[in-house]
Amino acid sequence: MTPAPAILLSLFVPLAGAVLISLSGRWPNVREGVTLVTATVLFLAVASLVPTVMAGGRPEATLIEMLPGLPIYFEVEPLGMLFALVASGLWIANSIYSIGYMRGNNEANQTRFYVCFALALASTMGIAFAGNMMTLFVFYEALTLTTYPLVTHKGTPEAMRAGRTYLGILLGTSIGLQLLAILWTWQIAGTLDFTAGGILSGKASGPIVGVLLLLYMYGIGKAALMPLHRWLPAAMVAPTPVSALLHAVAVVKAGVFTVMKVVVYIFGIDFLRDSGQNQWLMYIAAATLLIASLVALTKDNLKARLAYSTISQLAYVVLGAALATSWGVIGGSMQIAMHAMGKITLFFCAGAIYTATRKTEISDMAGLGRAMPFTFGAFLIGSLSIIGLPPLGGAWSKWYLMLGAAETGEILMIAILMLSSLLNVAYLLPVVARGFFLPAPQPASVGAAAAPARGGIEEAPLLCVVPLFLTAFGCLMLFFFADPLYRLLEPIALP
Amino acid sequence: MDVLGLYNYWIVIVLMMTGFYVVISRGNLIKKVVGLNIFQTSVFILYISMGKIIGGTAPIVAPGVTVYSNPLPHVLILTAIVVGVATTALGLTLIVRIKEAFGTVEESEILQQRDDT
Amino acid sequence: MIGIVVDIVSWVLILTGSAFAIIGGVGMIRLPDFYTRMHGAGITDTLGAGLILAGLAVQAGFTLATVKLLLILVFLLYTSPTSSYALANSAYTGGLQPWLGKKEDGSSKSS
Amino acid sequence: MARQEGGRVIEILVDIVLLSFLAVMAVGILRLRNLFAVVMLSGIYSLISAGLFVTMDAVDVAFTEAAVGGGISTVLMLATLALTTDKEKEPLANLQIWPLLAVFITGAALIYGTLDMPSFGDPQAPIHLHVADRYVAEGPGATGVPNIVTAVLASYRSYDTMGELTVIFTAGIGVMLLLGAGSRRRKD
Amino acid sequence: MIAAHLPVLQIVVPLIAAPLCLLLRRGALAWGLALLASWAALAMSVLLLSQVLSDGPVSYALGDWAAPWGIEYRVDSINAFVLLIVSAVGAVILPYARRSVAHEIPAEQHSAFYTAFLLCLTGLLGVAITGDAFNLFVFLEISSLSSYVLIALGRDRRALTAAFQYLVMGTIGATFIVIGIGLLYMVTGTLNMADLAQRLPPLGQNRTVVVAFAFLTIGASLKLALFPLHYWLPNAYTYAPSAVTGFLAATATKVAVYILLRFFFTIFGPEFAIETLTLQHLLVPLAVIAILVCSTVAIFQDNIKRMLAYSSLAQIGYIVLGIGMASPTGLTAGIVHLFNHAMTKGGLFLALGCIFLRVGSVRLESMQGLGRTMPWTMFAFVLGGLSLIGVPLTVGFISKWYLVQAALEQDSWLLAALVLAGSLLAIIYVWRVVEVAYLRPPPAGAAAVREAPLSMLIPTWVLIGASIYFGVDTSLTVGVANKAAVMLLGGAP
Amino acid sequence: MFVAATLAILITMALALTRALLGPTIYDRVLAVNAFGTKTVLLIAVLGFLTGRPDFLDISLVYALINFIGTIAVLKFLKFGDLGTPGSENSEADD
Amino acid sequence: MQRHLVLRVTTKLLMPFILLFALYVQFHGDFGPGGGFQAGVIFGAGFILYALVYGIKNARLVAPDYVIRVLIAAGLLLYIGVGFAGLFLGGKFLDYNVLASDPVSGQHLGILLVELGVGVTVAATMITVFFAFAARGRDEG
Amino acid sequence: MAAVLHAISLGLVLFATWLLLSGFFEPLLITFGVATCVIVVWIARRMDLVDHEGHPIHLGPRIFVYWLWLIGEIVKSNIDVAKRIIDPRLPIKPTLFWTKASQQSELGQVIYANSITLTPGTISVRVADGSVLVHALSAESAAGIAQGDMDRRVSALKCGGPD
Repeated sequence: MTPAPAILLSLFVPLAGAVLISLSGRWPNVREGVTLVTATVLFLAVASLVPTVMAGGRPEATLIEMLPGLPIYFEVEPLGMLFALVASGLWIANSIYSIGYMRGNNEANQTRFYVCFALALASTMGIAFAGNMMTLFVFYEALTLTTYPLVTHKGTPEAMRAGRTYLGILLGTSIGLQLLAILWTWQIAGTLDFTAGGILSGKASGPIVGVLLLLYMYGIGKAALMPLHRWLPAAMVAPTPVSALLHAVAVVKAGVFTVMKVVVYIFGIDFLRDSGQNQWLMYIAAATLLIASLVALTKDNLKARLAYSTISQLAYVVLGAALATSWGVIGGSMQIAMHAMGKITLFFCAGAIYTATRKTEISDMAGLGRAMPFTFGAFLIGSLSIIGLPPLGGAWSKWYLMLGAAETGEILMIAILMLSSLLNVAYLLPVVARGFFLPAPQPASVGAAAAPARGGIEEAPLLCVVPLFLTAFGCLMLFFFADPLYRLLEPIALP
Repeated sequence: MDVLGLYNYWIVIVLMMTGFYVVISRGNLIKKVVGLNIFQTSVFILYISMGKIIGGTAPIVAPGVTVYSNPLPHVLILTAIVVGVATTALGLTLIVRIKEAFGTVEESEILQQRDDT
Repeated sequence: MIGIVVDIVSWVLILTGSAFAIIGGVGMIRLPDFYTRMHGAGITDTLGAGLILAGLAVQAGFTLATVKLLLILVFLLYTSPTSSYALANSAYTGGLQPWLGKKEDGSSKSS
Repeated sequence: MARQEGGRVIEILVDIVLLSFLAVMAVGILRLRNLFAVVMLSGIYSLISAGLFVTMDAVDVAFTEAAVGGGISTVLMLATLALTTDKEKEPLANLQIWPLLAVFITGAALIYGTLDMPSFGDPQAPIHLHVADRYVAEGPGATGVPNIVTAVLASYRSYDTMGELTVIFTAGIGVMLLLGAGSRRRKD
Repeated sequence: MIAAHLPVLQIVVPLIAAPLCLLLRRGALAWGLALLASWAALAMSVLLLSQVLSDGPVSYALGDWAAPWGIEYRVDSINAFVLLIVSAVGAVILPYARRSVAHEIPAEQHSAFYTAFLLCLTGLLGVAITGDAFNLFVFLEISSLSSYVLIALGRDRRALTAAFQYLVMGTIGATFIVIGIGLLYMVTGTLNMADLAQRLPPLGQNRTVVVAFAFLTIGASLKLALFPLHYWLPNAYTYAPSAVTGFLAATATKVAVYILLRFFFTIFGPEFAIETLTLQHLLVPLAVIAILVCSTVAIFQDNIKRMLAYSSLAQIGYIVLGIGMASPTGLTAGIVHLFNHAMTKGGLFLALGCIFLRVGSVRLESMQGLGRTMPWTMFAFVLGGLSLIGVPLTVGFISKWYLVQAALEQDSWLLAALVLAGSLLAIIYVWRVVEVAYLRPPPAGAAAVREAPLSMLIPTWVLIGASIYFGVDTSLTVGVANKAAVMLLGGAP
Repeated sequence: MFVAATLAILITMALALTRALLGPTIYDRVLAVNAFGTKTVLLIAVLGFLTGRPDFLDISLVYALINFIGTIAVLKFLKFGDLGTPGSENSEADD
Repeated sequence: MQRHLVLRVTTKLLMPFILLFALYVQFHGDFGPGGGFQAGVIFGAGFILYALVYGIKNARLVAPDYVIRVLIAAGLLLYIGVGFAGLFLGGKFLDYNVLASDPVSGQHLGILLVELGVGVTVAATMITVFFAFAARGRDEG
Repeated sequence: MAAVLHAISLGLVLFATWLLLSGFFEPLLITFGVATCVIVVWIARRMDLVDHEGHPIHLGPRIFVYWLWLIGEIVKSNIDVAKRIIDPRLPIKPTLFWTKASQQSELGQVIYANSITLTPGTISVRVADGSVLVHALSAESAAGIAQGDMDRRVSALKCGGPD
């Protein structure tokens, strides 16, 4: 099995795309065409790996030997496969959406935006396919750096402050804690290769495991585990496609993906469970889950509310990992995909609303549903998926997480999961309800608030609506076609 | 260890430290350079002291002389003297330029002028 | 025999020279002002140095050392008045008034 | 001229007296405010130390120190004074505590270090037995130069001397660059 | 013939070029000669390193006098490596210097400037190559004196005070070294390092030797600006001409570190330095303080050159930390960082020099919008900054990797955490610049700012490129460093 | 005999040194330095004989020479405040 | 100080002997104390004396800047040249043994040349340094 | 012509001095000596030192006679001043006065002024307009100068030379 070229191709394509985009910066149509083509090619390249992986193959590729025994090395395993698929697939949607959004809002520095986007995707591919912790770390950092210009895209003082928070927390945790953990792991285990069953298993013991786990979990700042979640709401100043990238496609997903990788391949779920150190992580995840949901309730700004929702949803993944059972891991991993699909829909909607009406506050959105039925319909679907109701994808991940919790006998966790779902309902559905059922306020005030939409409120540009329609549809599909996903993930949980 | 045998070194140390003290405690740049000179000169004496053999004479071959003091420290110190004078010359050059630029050779007064342009 | 004579001669020369040197040094301390002290220094520079060098020269006999001693002597005698003069001159032009005992001497031309 | 036995005693005496002079000079330099006087004293300091070098048989060094310390350095310092000032500002305190502390620690360390040193003038010290002995024994023969210091300086350790010359060369370049024709300081 | 005389040619070629440069009155000619000499030096250092790596240490008796009597050059893996660093930086900076110097120094001084530059290069190379303790001092002074001059040539008048401060501190340092060498000579009778190494152990804990050790350490620490003795460095680096800052920052302190290594491990030997005197208890805390304090101070600097200077102090802390840990890994980390930091900081200062050329200032506020007006320069700066932070795929990461490894080997996870904390501080100071350069629009009247000329951009990128390349392919640097570390600790030359 | 001379010279030196330290005017110091220089010349000459190596009188010569030049420099400094001025070419007067 | 009659005359008389003495020291460094460096300093001191008494302007006429500049470099080049000569004649760098037919005279020759190089550079440097200082005062004053 | 003569004689004097200093008569060192003398004469001429002032050969043997006399004077005045210094009462009475310097040439005036300084007890402080300002330690030494004996003897040297 040598589909190794596909791995390198999926790294190279976005890079080449970035170069081409920057070269074609003067002709927006060409530039965006290149973006789309790149995204598509990338998705195809990634998808070409799926059959092999499904068949149990583990394609690999080594780039260079950076340090003795520590090459930049890639190996595709199910978890990474899933992540790569999600990321590359959503990139296509996101690209289409970006075009509509960026044009619709006349954003500046669009070339830089697309270039950084492509670079971020390259980094994401690196993370997804990383064959050892070192490689993962390298691309993890690259992702932080390439997304930084996106977060500060607007260049306003507020954006810069957000950028500082973003960079400070992400680089700070990764270098200060994660790197230390990696080094320590190297020290203890003598290798960093992701190995089924975990490389620390049997080599570390006692409190060291706990300390290491702590370092990893908070070192992976992208997973936004409380109290290191501040960057995520702060980054909301960025344009919506960026938020979508952060929340759905790449960044936070990379975080929880790393968490999964660490738990599964560095510690090994059995080892972690046996050590008992997963307990506190479970509680932290649970706390994050609840607190973030509660905070989300208090937010009137739609993107802020979604941001806290993300924090909460990420905690599901961490919780899945912390349960350290096969169901938990499968549930957590699925949650990556499910949440990605759901959350991207929601963000697309938020962006569409903003593009069409310039509205950002939920309280202002009364009655908009009637003007923008597609958008709000999609929002409803996304919400339901996030909440975890059938027949939407989110239901599966919640289901497996419940199973996982039950497996360990953690009644408390089951209760928390259910409570959280209720909270999700409480903060997501009112938005939809408000849009559809509340009467629109006085036209005068609407007109004043929505300068571009002089002739009343209309749907967002087509290029914005199509993607959100697609992703909403995706949410639905994921419910019905979850089986391949399950089969893909099965090997990692049940080796 | 006899006290007389080390007396020489002790005085040299006192001298060195006096020079050293002048360098680090005085704010006047010229005095600093003078202090450096004393410091270095004293180190020279230290070297020469260790090369001395009581009863020996200067290491220039002459008939009837058998005991010569150690020539190597002399060689080293010749080099060191040259280095010293080179340093002094450069230091003084800098002082002249500092005076031209700042109008003073007092460290404290120069520090007061730390304008940021 | 010659040796003893030479020794005695050099002894005498050196001892007298030493005496003069010390006296000159004392003068430099005792005398009341700069100009008078110069006279004290003059003693050590001329006779003090001269006699000691001469004594050494006698001791050394007809060797290269003697030649050099004499050269030193000549050099000293040659330069010391010049530097003394220059010193006195600069002190004078620098405005240092000599101490002239009890009564002021009016003979100096003021410049 | 046979060496007299008293010669050794007087050698040490001269040594001690000159060292004491040096100490007096050093303290004088430390205390005097008038920089001109300081320069004069440092000139004397060099002269005395050169005298000391003669008593310690380092005639070449004495030669150099006299020419450099008494001559060039003094002249240069005077030139500097002429271009700057000859008054030192009153320091805040005559004895400053931190420098004093540093000096005492350094000095104490050195004194501690002397405790294992060979005695002054001991012909059996290791310094005389290892490398230098061969210079003395072979140097003049191998180089045809009776002055062993010159032989070592210009042949055995000729490379050091080249470095030394480079140092002087560097200083010359430096002065040329900093004070030469092209170095008019913009009056800014 | 060349091969047999490589060690001496390494020094003498730049040395002989120096007076020739002075004779060539035209600045351009002098520059050309200097360039040739520095490239020749680089070529020779490469040859020398390969020779040492394949055949073991090379010895060269100057004047054909056998070792303890004459002066000996002794090249082993550690100093061949240092030679390579110094001559590589020199060879890269000279092409850069042409424009930069033309901009900052009056034309009639150019030939003398290149003379001084070559002398500085010679001095640093000479320090690195020699096997004789006193010869080390002589060459140290050559490099020091010429660097005082070079620093004083800065346009700001404070360059003068900075140079003077450096002169005083440097001379004290050198004098301490001389005292130390003198004491060693006193108890052993030899100046040859290898000979010293043989004659010191029988003396055991001789008090004179201990004091000599202390003086050599302090002297070298002054030269390398170890934490409490660092006051001269920020000013010196801030006000010196750009090319000079780049050169000195990349080489001078590195050579001082080499001196420290040589003294500790070759002359005194690891047993004495580490086991008897437990030096690590002194060095490690100082290094950690240097890292944290100087990084913090760097954050508050508005003059970017000064900021980088403080960052250099922190990086020196890393190097010393590696040495202080005195394990093969720690020493490897220190030596690798020697190289890595030279590349990174050299590149950063060169980038800053480009900015100074075009903008006329290196203050933070004047860098607004440079991300757009000088994209290549700024990008180089960002890459260098990432290396300072220690982001993977840069050399900074490699150094920190080994450093933390070494700390963890000794179970001092606190130390490991502190090292990484230093990186966090680096993020802050690097990012201040990045933000201003990329996210603030160029000020209104800044239309005139163009990208730096290629002659400056290429050297900048060579160094920055090296700091990326060697962050990816570490076989050369880590290989040599590891070899050197083992050699130093093993005591075998 | 040389011992006596040495002692005498040392005593004279000490006296000159006292004067140099006491001042009170700078001219006194210069005088003392000058005298001290002469004494050093003598001391070195005598020391040569004392140690039985009288062939190093060159040093004394150098001393005398340097002492002279130093004194001239000092005086020039005192008189003009700088060392480079030749003074007016025409005037024969000393001021 | 041109007008300083006594000084001027004394200097005039003394100067040739100072220079002679300097060169004497230069060439007798092998036999007694002294050598290139000391000779250079004395030679330089002679020029300094001349400059002190006759003014820097006249001194510069005697020793023009460009000559001094060449001499500074020449001395060092001579030294290094001797080193290279040893190298080219088949020995090590600065190996004097190969300079002449027998080692001892080779050594002697080498030492002489090297000391000459030292003397030239040192003298020229001393002169430069002093001139730089003294001239500075006049121009700025 | 006179200049060349001066140069040659200076060269000879220098060479003699060289031989005295050197004490080596090997061909090598003699060669060096010759070279040295040539160089020095060349520099001296560049410095414009070689004239009747700088190289007063014309004084001839007269100068030695004067020296002998001067040495006698020096000894006498030395003893006088020494006595005064060690006398506990310190019997000094400093005076400052102008005395005439009747020499025609500058060289003569310099010799006169230096002679005054060389004899302890009197110091010349200034030379101007054919007069010398003298500082004397005591009335006796002042009188000795005022007498004019030394002035006459120096004048007799005829320092002006054939120019």
